[in-house]
Amino acid sequence: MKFPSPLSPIHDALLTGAAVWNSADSLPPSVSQFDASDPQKAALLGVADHSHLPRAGVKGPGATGWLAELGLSLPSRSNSWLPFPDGGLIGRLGNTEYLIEGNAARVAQIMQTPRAPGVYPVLRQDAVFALCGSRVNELLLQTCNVDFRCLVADPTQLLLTSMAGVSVLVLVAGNKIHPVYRLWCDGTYGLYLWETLTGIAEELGGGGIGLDALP
Amino acid sequence: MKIMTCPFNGPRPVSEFFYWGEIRPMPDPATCSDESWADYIFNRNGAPGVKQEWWCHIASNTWFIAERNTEKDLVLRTYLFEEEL
Amino acid sequence: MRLPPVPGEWLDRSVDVSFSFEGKTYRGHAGDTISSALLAADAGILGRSFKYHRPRSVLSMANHDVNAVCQWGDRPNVRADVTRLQAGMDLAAVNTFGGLKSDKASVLGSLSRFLPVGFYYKSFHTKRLFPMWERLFRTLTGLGKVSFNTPHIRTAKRYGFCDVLVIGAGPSGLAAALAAAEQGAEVVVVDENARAGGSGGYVRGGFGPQAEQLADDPLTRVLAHPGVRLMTETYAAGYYADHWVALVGGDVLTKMRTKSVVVASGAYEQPAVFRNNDLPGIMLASAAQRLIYRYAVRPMQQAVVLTANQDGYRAALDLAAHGVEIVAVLDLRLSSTASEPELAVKARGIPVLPGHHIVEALPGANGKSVVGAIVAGRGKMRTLACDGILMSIGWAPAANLLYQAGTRMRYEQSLEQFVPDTLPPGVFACGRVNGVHTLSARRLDGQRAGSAAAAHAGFGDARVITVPAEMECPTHPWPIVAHPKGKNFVDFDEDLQLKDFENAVQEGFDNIELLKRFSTVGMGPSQGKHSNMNALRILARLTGREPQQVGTTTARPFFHPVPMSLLGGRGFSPERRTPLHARHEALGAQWMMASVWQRPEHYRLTDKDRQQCIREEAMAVRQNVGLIDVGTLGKLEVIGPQAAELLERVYISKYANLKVGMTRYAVMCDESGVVIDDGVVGRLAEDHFYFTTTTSGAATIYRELSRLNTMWRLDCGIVNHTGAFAAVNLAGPKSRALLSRLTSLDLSATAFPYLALREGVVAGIPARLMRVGFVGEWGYEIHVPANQGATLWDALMAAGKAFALRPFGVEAQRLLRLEKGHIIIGQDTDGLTNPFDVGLEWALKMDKPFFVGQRSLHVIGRQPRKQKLVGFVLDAQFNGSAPQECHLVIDCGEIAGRVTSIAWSPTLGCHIGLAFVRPELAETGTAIAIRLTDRSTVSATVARTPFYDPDNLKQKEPA
Amino acid sequence: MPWRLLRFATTKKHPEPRMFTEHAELKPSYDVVIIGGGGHGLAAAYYLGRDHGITNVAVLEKGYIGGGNTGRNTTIIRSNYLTPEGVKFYDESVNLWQDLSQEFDLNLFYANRGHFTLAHTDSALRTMRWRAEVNKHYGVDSEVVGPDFVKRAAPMINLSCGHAPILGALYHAPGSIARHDAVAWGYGRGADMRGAEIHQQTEVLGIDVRGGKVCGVQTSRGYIATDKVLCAVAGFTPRILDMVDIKTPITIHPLQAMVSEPLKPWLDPILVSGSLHIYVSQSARGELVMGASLDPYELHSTRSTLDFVEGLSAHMLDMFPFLSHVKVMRQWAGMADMTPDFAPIMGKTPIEGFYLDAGWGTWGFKATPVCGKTMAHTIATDTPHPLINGFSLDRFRNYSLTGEKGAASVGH
Repeated sequence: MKFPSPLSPIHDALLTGAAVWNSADSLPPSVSQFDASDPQKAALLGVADHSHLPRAGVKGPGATGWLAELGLSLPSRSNSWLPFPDGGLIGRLGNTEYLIEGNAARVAQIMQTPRAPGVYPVLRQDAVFALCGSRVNELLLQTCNVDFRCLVADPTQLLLTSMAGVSVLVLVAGNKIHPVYRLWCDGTYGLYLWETLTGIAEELGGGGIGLDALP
Repeated sequence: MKIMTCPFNGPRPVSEFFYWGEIRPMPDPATCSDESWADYIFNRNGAPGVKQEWWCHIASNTWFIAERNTEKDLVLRTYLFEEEL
Repeated sequence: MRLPPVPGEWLDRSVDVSFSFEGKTYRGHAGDTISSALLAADAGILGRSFKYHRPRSVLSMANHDVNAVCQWGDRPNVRADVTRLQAGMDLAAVNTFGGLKSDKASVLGSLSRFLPVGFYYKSFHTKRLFPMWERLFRTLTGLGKVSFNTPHIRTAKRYGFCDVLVIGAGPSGLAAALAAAEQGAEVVVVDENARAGGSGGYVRGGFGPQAEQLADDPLTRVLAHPGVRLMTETYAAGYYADHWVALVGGDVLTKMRTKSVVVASGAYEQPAVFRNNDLPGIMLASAAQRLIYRYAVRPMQQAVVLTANQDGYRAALDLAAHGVEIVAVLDLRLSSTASEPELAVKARGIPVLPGHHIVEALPGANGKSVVGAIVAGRGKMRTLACDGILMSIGWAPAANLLYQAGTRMRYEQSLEQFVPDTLPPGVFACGRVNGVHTLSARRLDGQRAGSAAAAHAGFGDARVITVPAEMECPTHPWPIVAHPKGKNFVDFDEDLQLKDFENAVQEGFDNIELLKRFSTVGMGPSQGKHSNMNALRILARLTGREPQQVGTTTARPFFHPVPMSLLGGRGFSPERRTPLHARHEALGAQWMMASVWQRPEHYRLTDKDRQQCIREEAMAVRQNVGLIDVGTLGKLEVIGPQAAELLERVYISKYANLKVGMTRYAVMCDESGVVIDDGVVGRLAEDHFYFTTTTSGAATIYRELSRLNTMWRLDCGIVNHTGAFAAVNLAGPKSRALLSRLTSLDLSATAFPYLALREGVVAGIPARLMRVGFVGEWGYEIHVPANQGATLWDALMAAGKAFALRPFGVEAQRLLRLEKGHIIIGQDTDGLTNPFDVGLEWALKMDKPFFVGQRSLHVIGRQPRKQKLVGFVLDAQFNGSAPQECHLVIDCGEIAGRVTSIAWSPTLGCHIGLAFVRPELAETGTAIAIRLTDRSTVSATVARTPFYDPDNLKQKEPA
Repeated sequence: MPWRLLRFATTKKHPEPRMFTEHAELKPSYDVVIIGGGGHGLAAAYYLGRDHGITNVAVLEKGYIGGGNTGRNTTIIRSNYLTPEGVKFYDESVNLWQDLSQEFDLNLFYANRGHFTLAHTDSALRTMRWRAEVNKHYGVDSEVVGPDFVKRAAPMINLSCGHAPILGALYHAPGSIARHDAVAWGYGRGADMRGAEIHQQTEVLGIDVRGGKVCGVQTSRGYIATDKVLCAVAGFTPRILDMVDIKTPITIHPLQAMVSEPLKPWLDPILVSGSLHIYVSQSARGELVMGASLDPYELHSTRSTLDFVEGLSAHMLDMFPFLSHVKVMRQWAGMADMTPDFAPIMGKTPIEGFYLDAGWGTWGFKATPVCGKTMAHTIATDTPHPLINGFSLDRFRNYSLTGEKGAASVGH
């Protein structure tokens, strides 16, 4: 199969032969099904690649005002996030940095709008993973020294922390019964983190899954 | 593991942080003597006590100041550099 | 001998477990430990002591029977007293010579008079003979054996979180857990035993479970409470800062973060010291009780019980209730409080001898078990026949974790025990470790501690609970009997006898820490659990001080030893990969580590060796065109009105005057003037710079610039794009022709001159392009968003076929830049190199108002130079073995410098290199001598750099 | 069997006298007061008596002798340093070590094992060649060897070491280990026999300096007049120097170590890996004695951390996978007095009569004999011994650092 540009940072790990691919214009292809056992894995512990979503970043003391002028509603607290009605999200990293993800048109608008004083565009080329399943907490406990129950208690929070030795941004989506953790890391650490997380997931009865299997 | 409190990210294990060292005010390079400049460059306030130190929360690249007792390893307070100005 | 079923026993009698020990096959039951199964089978001795190889058996059944240690296949030092029996175990005692039964090294026991404490310091040290003696010692030393075939076991370490952690699930710990949970705290209780309950399960005083336990069983209530998690077979191995406790259970290390800790770890029963107190059959009373109630093993037939508290009477009742004849109970005290168990013992007609002690235990004919005891009291000596002796003379608190947490302990005279005096915030103690021994009081103490711990964690208020004082002293202050013939052991790990302590103190080791180091008391695998308290009492008496004055040694982690596989866990090794990683792999990259990255060192070709591959890659760049992945470089941006100001302050050159669309080499120094990093700064707009750092510097430079800007508060921001951009360097005379096929950018020398920076589209991808000359050819560094890096690479490789494009690795790049005379920070510089040393004066703009390192360079600039980096060449005819990097330059027999880089240049046809030399040798044309590993010297000539294209013609349009 | 042992068996009473005389009181004055009863301080007292006839000496120790870094290090002795100053200095130390057991009539278990510093990167290999060449220039036995040589000396090693394959090593044949506590006792007894007084449990509270000269020392047991004071307190150096207002670049970082349960001997050489942050040897008791790098932040305490044992165990298993079942018995820490150039600070100070022996970071134990000898010379003659010229406090004022740091990723 020939893949058009661009590609997920962990593209090489997804080339399994069994994967069913999704391809949209100008987005990295994504895996809708990893293999036939996706539902079983997802129930226990699934790791899916979400890197294909369009994404933009901006930081600096002028970022808040600049984004507001673009008509976006912003998270009011530092280290919190808001979903967009169309499924995308905006996260406030620390106090003056934002990550916008999901809607291609919105992302393109942000990337094409000229920056203003105190506004510093950030090219986001993250590896993005979604974790789900009944044993997801065990995976988190094996890789991260932060109690993620605080996220379930307050799902508007964003956590910037370290997982298996890599800096990550984490939030919890989904619901209390089926939480889905989403995490972002530098794309160049993506393969390492994917291999580490799916390796542990496999020990726990799960593994890599396609996006269709996410709850 | 020691807990360090990042002003933005809250209490976290100290392994999430990078330690730089004590804040040392730089003498004016234009007016100070060679000797006091060398003192600034090399010498340290080595005795234990409460010190103001630079720390960085790595995942968020947040630099802040920790007031820490270097004998008991007690963090008395942490704050952003700007807050001290 | 195995007893009929005992209520509450831990055995599953329906499951037989077959195993072998010392070559003989045995059967036990599921639930047995190795020791209990062997005792049930009357297997005889379980191990040999470390120094004298004396026969030993059960002492504690509580994880410090350090002489009952087995080799189990490839597992060394398996503790028989607590290791669960498993089917098919093939066990042998450790450190025997010719087997456990007839250990040849037991001859050392008869030589013990020659081997007093510290004997090895006093002899064997003739310089000539020591190596021989050392070899002998090395055959005798050590316990178990490692097997080199053991695999690397990676375990699933995990973090844990709770509000209150209770360590110990005995009566006080369970009460604490319940009290804390009832206040709403999330509680975790750990206990190292297979089942919870602690001494509540095996100290019964001859009856079934005590009435009050049955009426209100705390264990049942704990198990039923949703707020409590019970972890059995899990021990707290160490306490670390901020309530971080290492829990070891099964094959997992749990790193538990808790808001408060209740230490309910109990106490170690302590041995009495008398001659032959180590004979098999002599054990702590609690060991015998554990054997009976947990494992249904009758430890002996006829027992003498030596006691100094009501626990001993209780043990006597427990034994008597299970068919053991109690020959006598010897009470070290002249009078006692006539406790309930004591009265019960007397009521059974068991002889009680107050004011009596054991002078000596008598070994049987084979020396491998006890057959009697010589006892003394009230002026009389007599011999009692027995096949077992129970010691119940007192307790030492299991306070290791309390010490690690920073608790100050105090010697409580009325208890003859150290108890917590000042506990750190959030740390609580209850039960025996807190000096509370009576069962009902321990429960109250647990409730008190549990309630207070929950309150500390933010759940409810601490209840006021008064714990009644102990009615009797549970511990005897001097359970020690001297004997002229010795063999009265204080430390069973190290075979230390009473006289060893006397001798050590006589030699001046009269401080508890010095005594420990000289005698090695407490340094063996049990870490002093049974020996430290007696050692302290002996030292106190010998030096005429109180135990409080003597003090204790420092208790360090671990409480019990922890396997390395549990500590190591999976071993996370984060690694970064550029988006081109798979491309390199497919092309046969030979990888090399470059900080957290793997980079292609060269690309392997099947029919060529490494050196050939590297030279061909280099020649491809010189003659045609090459492509290298430089995505590992740090890639930063600084944006804002004061962006130029930031760069002015952190680099030694000027950037305020850099034109938009141009780049400039950039060197960074630290405050002391040492060169620490370099890169290229490009100006994208008046207020916008894009710049690179070295591969290894990327993360640290970004972090330090962020700190400086936090401090300087300039009106600009720094963005780290290291991972966001893929980057390649396309270099060689044909690079422009190649690139022109993929871009509509005007690549003419006037439109895109040397050192210019352009933004454009390459192969349909938005890109930043820089005309750099690191390798000395016309070339372009092309940076594109990381997710299109592979596409760019593929496009360049495809278009490059027509130009004989070759990918090249780090080694070829090193060679090419050396021909061009460019330095590599970290290879051609070291931790003390300043810009003057390496000829960077041209970049150094001392007339700027300020930059990091400037003030120091002012001072250094006035000093005489100590060294200078120069180029050198070897004679073109040279065909011997060439110098290597870091071979020394020798002048008049003295070190005059060193080679930092050297390679054979295929372009120049000779060896070229860079070297530090003393300034007087730096003149071009000077002959220098380089000494090789074999002490021969090679002559070289100082030469001008660049070696290749000195006039930089390659960057100019051919005329 | 050595005859010496017969004596133990043939006398009724233990035939060994006190190693250190007990002194009920401090004298009102001494010719030299040494602060710190570790190996360095006791060695200085010993050589002051042996080489210079100065015996009116008091060694003041806050705790017990050898209780600081002398008793906390991993006992490695070597001289394969990078700078000429370092090589000559440590080489003299190794020479002195050879004869100490006989000189003291006390077995220090000085065992020559050979020392490998493993290289996992080409840059580490380069630095090793640099060290080897400088070593050989000064007659110190060092050479760069390949992985096959390492494999022959330690056949059980996993050359691929997880992610960091061994590319070669610096082999230093004279590398040795010794029984650390006994070194303090040997020097202590030797000094005691020559008349020096060792005062344990005696804390220095102040130093009396008048007109730029030392006059006396205030202790927890009273005042002592003296015009010569040696400060040899390693991790406590900044506290003592604070009393006399001398500033140095020294910062204190904990250095941790751990030990396994005793095992039958299987590891002869001493192995060090900079990339994996390991150094390991097997002691005479059969225990693996293991250390790693300094703790990352300043701390004046000897607390232990869990991350240390976790990280070191993981790396140990990368090198020796078969140690999976081997148990770690105990961990501990010392306070390392670090300098920016990884070389010590020795010699005279701006205060007349106040001498400094500090900046020992992670390399102090191996230097014990030569430190004692050169500091004794420096004190006796009020002139720095030639071997310590490169280590003066002045070098930081003059930007003339010694550059030992270039070689030391793990400095042990």
